Amino acid sequence: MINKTVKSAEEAIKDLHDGMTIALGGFGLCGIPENCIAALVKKGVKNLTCISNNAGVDDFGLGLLLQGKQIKKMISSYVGENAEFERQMLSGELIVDLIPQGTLATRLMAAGYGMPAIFTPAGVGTEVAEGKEVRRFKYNGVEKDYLMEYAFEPDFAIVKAWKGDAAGNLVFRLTARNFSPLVAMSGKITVAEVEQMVEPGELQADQIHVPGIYVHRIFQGQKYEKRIEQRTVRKKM
Amino acid sequence: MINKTVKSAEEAIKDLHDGMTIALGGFGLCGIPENCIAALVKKGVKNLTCISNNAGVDDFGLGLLLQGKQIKKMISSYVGENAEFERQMLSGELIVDLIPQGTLATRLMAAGYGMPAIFTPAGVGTEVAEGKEVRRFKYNGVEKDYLMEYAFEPDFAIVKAWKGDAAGNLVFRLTARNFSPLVAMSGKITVAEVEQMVEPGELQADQIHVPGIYVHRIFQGQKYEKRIEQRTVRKKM
Amino acid sequence: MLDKNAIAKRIAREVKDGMYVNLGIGIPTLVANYIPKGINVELQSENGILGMGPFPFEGEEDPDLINAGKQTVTLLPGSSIFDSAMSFGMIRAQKVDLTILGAMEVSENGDIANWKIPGKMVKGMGGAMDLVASAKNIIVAMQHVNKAGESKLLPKCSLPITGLRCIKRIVTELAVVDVLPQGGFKLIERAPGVSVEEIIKATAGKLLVEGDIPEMVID
Amino acid sequence: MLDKNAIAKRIAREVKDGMYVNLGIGIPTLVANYIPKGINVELQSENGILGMGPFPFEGEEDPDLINAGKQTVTLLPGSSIFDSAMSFGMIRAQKVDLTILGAMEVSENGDIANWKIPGKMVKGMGGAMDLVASAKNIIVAMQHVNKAGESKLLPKCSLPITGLRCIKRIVTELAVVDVLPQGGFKLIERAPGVSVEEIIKATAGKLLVEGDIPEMVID
Repeated sequence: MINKTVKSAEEAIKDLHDGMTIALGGFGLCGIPENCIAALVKKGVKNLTCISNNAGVDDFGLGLLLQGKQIKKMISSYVGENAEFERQMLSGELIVDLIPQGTLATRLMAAGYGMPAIFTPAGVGTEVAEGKEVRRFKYNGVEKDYLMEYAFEPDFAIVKAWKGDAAGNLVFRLTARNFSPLVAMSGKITVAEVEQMVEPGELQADQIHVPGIYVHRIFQGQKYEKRIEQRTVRKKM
Repeated sequence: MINKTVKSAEEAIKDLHDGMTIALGGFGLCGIPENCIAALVKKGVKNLTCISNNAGVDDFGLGLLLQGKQIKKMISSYVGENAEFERQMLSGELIVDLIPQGTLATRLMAAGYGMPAIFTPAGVGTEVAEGKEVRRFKYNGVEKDYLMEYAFEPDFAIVKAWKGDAAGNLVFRLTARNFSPLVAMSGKITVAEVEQMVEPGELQADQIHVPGIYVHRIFQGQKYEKRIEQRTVRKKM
Repeated sequence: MLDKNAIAKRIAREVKDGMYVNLGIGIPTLVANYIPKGINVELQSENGILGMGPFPFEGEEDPDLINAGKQTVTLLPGSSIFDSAMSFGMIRAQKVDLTILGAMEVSENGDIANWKIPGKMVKGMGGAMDLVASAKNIIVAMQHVNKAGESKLLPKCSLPITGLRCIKRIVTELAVVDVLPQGGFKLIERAPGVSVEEIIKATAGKLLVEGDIPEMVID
Repeated sequence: MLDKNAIAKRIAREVKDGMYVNLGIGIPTLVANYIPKGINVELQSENGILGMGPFPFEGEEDPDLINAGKQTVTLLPGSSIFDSAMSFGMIRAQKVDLTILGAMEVSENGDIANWKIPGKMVKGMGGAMDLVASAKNIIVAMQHVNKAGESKLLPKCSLPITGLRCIKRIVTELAVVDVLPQGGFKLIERAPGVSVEEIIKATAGKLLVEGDIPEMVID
């Protein structure tokens, strides 16, 4: 077994430098790598390009990096929950590349699957298509146009998993999975923080979401707030 | 929940007709849909195009369909274990399209992921590339040529899973997974036979390999021989 | 004139047995509450759920279990969880039968705009561009006119579009309106108490009105 | 002159700590037996295993656990199982560091032929075309000459090729030979007791011999 464990978030991102492109897992505040984000804030690394479906909220998640103006450019599909984000974007301080959510997911997967480009119909005929190659295919009995979109190849990929082992194998819990396996597969260097580090062999081999070959560094996170963004409940009747 | 259960293999393939294209899961004899293959033999359906990594052995797996001359064309990556196959191929009775194993897997996945085409470097410069579009991409720092390969869209997809439920959710055991999830996602009609049918809710939602939305018909197989092709062991010392 | 819940109720009648349905944020989310008993459907949430259940009881919220609107939800028996690539894979592969989503504008050839107001609001398209580019059947739930009193059913979208020629049906507080394959809206049903004239007045795009227009059946 | 096990032993010395390695059928499979203690590697099998272990003890074979050669195998702690698309995904993405496979012919520019003899043998390429098209580092394990006594290290492959310009190193019963980036073979090591002349004689392609050629260290 190849051992991927590191001691801390700080060690895991020690060679993450200014100006790098990083992809981060999570959907909204669900499944975000809280400990690595804290370490990025502490490290004060700047001019980052962040690939992440969302941009956190003002005081949590990627919002913390936005507050410190550490992000130069965001590549996301939905950023509606963050006032500071909107301010920086409208003022031009922050470059924002909004792309369809499925395109974001598939471009990350493409990196991990060694596919330099993929085709999707999302965004055809919209401003998302500007400057992109359009190709007509027949699929499922229908002929239509597809955009060619390129794989993301971030310098660092950072995810939070539920369980992991020293081999780098990852398991995600419920919808905290979201983009994280795709992000994990995309990194030139992939860092995983886990809620629970378990012994190699404890995870069932055929129930692993991300095989350790994709993960370069793994550590157990110190603590998790796991904040809920929209607490919606029903009353017991 | 949408209930996908059918009573038997016979019912599951009742509208599988002569001349159709079917994809089948399995690698060698591992994870093959034994009950559906038996039903295909019994039904005597002819002129099939079969997409399957291998072609079984003479007296088991797809070999049984070859014996009955039910297969017109095989699309496979490796067929070395089957003398009857070799005979039919060399005599020209059987059309054989040999394609790289990764290309086979990815073309099946492409169907389930709504991607009409994918790019792979496998086969560039070989006879596999004949007539295919070649494109140059930079990926992982290296510029090289890729072939554009199209999604498979079989009429039927047939797999065997370890466990399944009425919603059509599937879980595979160990390397009996192989091509099966990809096959399952590719079918216009997907049939799954399972070793164990369990109650909806028994399978952990975040440990399902194929979500039921991809599966149209599911049933519990009557019996499984699970033949081993190469029994290799070491002696206890 | 319908309130939000009544719009959702009317749309729920479009949901048929055996359908996989994706519900957008806002009115579409309410549709889940009105799907008739005996109709078996599974709700897909594009962050990675099939078989999504209702909101959890108080105290049973799980931060690891949310829908695409970031709301805490539950799972029903037979549900499954997957990553975002597979989620949009099944959407692109047209395994999801029906998509219901909100809109800012719909044009008479079925274009939809719902993700951006230049210089003002830029929340992003989320999964909407993927959904409208792939779904076989898309129903828009929205108000017929905006807050300024201007029609949202237009000859041509004025806002940046989300998808081309994709909307089949629109349900508003005033009417059910179809988009004809050759272009143009067609009035299908009136909301209770709303006249055809009111609907024509509130519709800026070309609206075909043929014969008697029935009143919506909601319950 | 080396036997199969000695060829495997010599190749095992190319395996470095921290490598993910894919072993083909035949001699490459034997390499697993000779990886030095203290070197941590994980074996990938393209049917969907990382962390493959040795053959099972008698009576412990599991029909659901085989390698790409269809042999019953075991799993080591920290292993994982995945589907064939992910397996070739990680191969294409160059996560697998080293591929060791057999060949019928290798040409002096690094082309390999190992899947077809027209009109005679057509077993198929299996995963070989994928592996050779993507792997960063490929070592061929084969006999220097075929059964008819003809060299398998050729100016140009005569059989249908599996991949272009991909082979970096060849280990045979006679020698370790590299393929130079600019084309041409280069003799690196001799098998114990084998002379440079014998190797030159057995090599049909252009073979660069520079200086003293050391004897292989095998143990």
